[in-house]
Amino acid sequence: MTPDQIIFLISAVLILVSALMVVITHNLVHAALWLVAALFGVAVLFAILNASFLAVVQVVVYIGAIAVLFVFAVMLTRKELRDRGTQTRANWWIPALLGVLILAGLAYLILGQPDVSRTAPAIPAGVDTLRALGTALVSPDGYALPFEAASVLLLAALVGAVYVAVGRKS
Amino acid sequence: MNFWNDPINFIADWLRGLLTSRGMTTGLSTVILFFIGIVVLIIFAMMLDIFLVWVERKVVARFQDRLGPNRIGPFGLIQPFADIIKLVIKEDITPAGADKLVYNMAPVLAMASVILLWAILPLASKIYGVDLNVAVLYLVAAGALGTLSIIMAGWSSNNKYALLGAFRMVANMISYEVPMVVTLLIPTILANTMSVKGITDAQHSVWFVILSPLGMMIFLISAIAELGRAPFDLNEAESEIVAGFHIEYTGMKFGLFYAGELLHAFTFGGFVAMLYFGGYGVFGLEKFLPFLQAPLVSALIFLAKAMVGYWVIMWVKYSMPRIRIDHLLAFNWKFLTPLSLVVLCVTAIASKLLSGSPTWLVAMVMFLANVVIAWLTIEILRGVGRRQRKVEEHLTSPSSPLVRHGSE
Amino acid sequence: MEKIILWLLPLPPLLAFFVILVLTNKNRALSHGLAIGAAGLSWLGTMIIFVRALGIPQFGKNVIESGFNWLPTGSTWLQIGVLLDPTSAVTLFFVAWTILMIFVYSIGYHNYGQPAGEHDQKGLPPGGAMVTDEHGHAHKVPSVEPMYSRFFAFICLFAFGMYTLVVSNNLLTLFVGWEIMGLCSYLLIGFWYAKPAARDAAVKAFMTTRVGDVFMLLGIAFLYSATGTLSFREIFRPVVLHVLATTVTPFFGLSAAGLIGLLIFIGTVGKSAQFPLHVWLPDAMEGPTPVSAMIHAATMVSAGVYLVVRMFPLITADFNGQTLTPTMSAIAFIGTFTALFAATIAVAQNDIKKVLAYSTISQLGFMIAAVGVGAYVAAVFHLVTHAFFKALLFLGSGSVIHGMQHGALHSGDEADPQDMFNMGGLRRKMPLTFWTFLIGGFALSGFPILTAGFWSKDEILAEAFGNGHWVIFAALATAAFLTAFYTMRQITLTFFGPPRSQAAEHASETPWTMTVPLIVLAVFAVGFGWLGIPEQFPILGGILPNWFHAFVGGTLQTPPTEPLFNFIPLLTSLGVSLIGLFCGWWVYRGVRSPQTDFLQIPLLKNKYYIDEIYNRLLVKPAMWISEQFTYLFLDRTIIDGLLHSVARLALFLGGAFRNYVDKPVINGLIGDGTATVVKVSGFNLRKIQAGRIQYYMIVSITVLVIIAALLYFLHFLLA
Amino acid sequence: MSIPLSWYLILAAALFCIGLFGVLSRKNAIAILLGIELMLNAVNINLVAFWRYLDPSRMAGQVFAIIVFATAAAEVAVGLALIISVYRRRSTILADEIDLMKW
Repeated sequence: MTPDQIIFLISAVLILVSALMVVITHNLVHAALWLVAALFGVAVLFAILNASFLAVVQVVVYIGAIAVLFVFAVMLTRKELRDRGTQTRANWWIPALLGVLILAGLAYLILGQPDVSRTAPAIPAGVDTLRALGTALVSPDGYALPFEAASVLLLAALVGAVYVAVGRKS
Repeated sequence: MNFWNDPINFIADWLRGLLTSRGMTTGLSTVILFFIGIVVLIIFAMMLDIFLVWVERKVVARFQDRLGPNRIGPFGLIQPFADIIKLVIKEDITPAGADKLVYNMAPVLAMASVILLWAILPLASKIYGVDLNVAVLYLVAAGALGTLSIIMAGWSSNNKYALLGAFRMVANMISYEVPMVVTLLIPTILANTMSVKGITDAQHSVWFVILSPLGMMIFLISAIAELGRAPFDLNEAESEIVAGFHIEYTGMKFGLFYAGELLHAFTFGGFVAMLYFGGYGVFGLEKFLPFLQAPLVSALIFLAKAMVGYWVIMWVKYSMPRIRIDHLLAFNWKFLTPLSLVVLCVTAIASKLLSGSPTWLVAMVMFLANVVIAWLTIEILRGVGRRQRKVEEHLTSPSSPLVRHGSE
Repeated sequence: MEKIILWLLPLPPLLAFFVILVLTNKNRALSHGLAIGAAGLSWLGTMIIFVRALGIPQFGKNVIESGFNWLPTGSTWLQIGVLLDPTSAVTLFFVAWTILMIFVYSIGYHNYGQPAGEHDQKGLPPGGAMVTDEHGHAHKVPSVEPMYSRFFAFICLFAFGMYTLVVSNNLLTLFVGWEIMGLCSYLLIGFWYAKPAARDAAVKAFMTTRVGDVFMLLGIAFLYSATGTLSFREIFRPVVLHVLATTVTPFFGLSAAGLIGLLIFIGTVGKSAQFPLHVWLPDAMEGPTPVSAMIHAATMVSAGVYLVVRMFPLITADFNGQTLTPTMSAIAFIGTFTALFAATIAVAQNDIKKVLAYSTISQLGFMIAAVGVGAYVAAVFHLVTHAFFKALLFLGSGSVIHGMQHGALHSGDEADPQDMFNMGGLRRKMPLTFWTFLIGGFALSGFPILTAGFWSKDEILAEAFGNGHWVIFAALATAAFLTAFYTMRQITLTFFGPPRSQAAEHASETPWTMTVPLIVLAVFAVGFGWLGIPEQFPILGGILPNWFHAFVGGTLQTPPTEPLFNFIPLLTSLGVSLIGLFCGWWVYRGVRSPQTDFLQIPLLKNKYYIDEIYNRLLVKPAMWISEQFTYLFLDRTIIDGLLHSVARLALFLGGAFRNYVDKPVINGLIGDGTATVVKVSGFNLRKIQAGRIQYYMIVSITVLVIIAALLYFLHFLLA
Repeated sequence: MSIPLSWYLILAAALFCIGLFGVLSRKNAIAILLGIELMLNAVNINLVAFWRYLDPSRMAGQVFAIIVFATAAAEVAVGLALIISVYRRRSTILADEIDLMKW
């Protein structure tokens, strides 16, 4: 057990437990807060994976923006916060079974791949991944078009969300 | 390497030697050293915080023509400790309807979001927590945690004032995050890096406040809004919602919020100093006076600059009235955000076009560009104001149908 | 740095176009401020880059070029980019100056600051407004153009097209700019669209230039298929040129280079109004005068010449230096013929702008002829000087017309303000306009030594003479004589003698926004020629170095040598211009009305009846075919007849089907039967349609899992 | 980096299945969105892990992760707007009660 692995396992447990709490807790606000915890764990994983930019963006975007949005939405639809008994559907065992089946299938497939327990190669010396990422995002030979498309998507979503949520003024 | 030139590594090496000589593995000792470093940093920040309580109380007193704490200790310096004792021995209340876990976690998270910032604050060229290559974004990320803590506090208190305060605060913080991020990008562009040390070092010859005075002002304003201090302190507007999101908190939990706010303000003073006022540098004087490069001296310089920033924030807080919530949001979305985007665009284009030019030329052109933007902004504002006044005059003039109708 | 500026040059006018169109349409001051600001930005960029280019040693070899892959075409890319070499640099120089000046001029021309006319409406020229001064007298004064902002939007778009064309490093974006300018030309000629003449002229210009453009596109397509690239510097590599020159095509025995050159040249014929596609340019004078100056004198029609100049290496690819290739002969012939032909028409025109229009056609013919005889530098030189002095002349004529209109409004005179026989004596009324017009006119006539026109025209004549093309030389000399003649005729009729109408009596000088551009352009009309004085010219040669020749000549792979100095062309050009000017003044000093003008020959007056011939030969037959043949015979008789019989047949068959197939089989069995089946099954299956999203998802994911599992096992079982 | 790639993949698969379970089993529409977020994060873990383990010099994985961030933000904004709109009209956000599309 190296320190890396210890940190990974700790965050993996954090992620999985929080994720489970997200899907089974009765209180929606708690679910949203558990989601924050799970996403924070994912940010830690990104940091372990040397993707520092993604780690920080994960915190800014997911925790800072999306989670806040969730909490807001939960609060705006406040009537639903009263606990009406279970928040899970009656036939919850079918999804559970499906989940377990898919997990088993995926695990079987993953572990059956050759060289799946490889370890990460060293990042080539002199490569500044942050700079490389920035260049890749804006250079025409890289991903400038998807990047721009994503920005257009965000704008469209922004306008659409405002339009849908504001509603008609009588 | 000696203590004078590199105190942190000097102590660290000594401790590492101490630990490994007792048969500990290098890995474990490194982990332990990191923990010690973190604890020391936090303790330093908290001690500073206690001092800040005194500073804040003293300064507010002077602004209000009072003396401030002056009974306990010289100049009242021991007063904060008395405050702490008072807070600690108060009854610790958790309201009956509150969501206990969330309620108790919120103040901790609030404090943590501030302490997290200290990890990237470069006190001197050799005294800093980490030199992240995404430090500028990290600053925003820590702010996001602060937002979260306020939501948690407001929601879990099960109090409508707390919830209202939280809503206001979150609207405020999310809105002002936009100009703040934009103005954070200005030093990033100018220094070509997001690392705080890189940004500090890039200001050796000329501080970024010269290159982008508007950027500095916008950053300062949005930082004050981000802190939720006057004139943006709607979250705790006592005349409307009593105390806002921390209405139900007592004792040390309240103390954490309070201390967190003070330390946050000081930290942002530090960030203003670091991003726009050359950090621990002194006009490039350190080239001629080597003793200024000594880490402890430059740390003092940095803290002094941060204190100046903190003082400006206090100055604003104690001399401005609170503004209305719709004005607050309109000010951000209709004025600050467009202006910051314009400044960013101009800075980006100018720095690209002028890359390779001598420093004095860059500084002059950038400064003039900022002056021109400021002038244009003032002109536009004047035009808008004139139009609004005309509309108002029309509405209130005796010939207006509204007025006539009202008088009948 | 230079590359970035070069990329950015066309953008300000485009942005201004959109902003004016979308946002500031209502605000005149903001609109023209934006337009001029944009033109000024582009001008500034041009000047910066021009000065920087001057500082580059051996600029013809070390050009500024930048490009990127734009459109994937199979395995290769279509590249677009920008290029600045000496030729485009000098072109850019005059384009920037003339565009900026004409933008400024347009403010005054469209009566900015004047009240709106009571009866003005969109699509018609402003008709004047009544104002009452402080004494209570009512005056009629010029009124502001109703579509003021739209005009500036259009010329901004035009400027974008022109800049794009000049900075392009390939035929593709050049063609884009070319067509944008064609569109703008159409829009601006028909700017006063409620005037039938303007509307018809716009359509005519658009259709006529389209003829040329089609051939040009063919040429570009051929070039692309032959070389796989459209970038100039790719095409002009000696290897590529050699291949093109040695490829034989099935058309008239031309080489590929010759054929492509000819096809592209036809585009020039359309754009630069060369015979036989010249007919649109005189009619285009229906547009506002700044448009005539900018589009139809200085920039767009010059773009045609610019194109052949650009393609010069291709056109001369199989030129051995002595005998002209068929393509070059065709170009030289068309140019020379047009120069002479248009000059003869110009002497009999009475409309001040029509004279200038034919003069433009004639001068463009000079340049084309120069390219045709291989005189690269002379063509570029005349292109630049002509742009300056012809823009000056057009703006001057606009100023004259404007002054006349002012006088007409003031005095209530209904006389045509563009007819030169209604003018006279304007020398005293509009001194600034007179002097600048005189400078422009002398430059056009090639007044010796002083003016730019002399040096450039002399160079063309010298090249034609030096290379031994006697006929061309003689024809061009005659054309030059006619040029001087009709120019002086115009000046005499317009400015000298007594006023011949009330309007001319009350004409007044135009505002500073119109006169300042005149002065600036006059400076260039005189001064620019001194940059290209031949080295061997007696006395003057060598005082100033022949900078222009060295600079522009460097564009070519092998810089051309100056022609040997000879006194015959020099004396010829001296003689024709001085004698022509003198004759023009002598003959017309006493002419007062068209009746006493002996040159009002119907043949010339009616432009050799070319419009009528085209009408008879092309328009009428086309109308006849569409009416008689296509509509009455083909459409009504054959196609409709067929359709009707098919319809009758279908009706019969339909009835049969209905009674014997449809009713019993389809309705009874299939129709009702299907419905019953659907109804029964739907009734039983509707329970699946729960309307609950998660239910659907569970079902689909279950199926997905099953299919995945099946596929996986089948894959392994079968493999 | 001594962590085997398979650990990440298994973790991501587990996170994905938990999210899927949430999407399929929760009544509340907002809770369903929470589940979707978990699934998207599982995808991101995979993308970044593959980037790091296969070829760190090509940035495709990180770029995709960023696009997923943007998409997730857009999806949440629109999704929540829809939920609020639905809540305003029908005053419910239980997915089972939003069933106008049934027979």
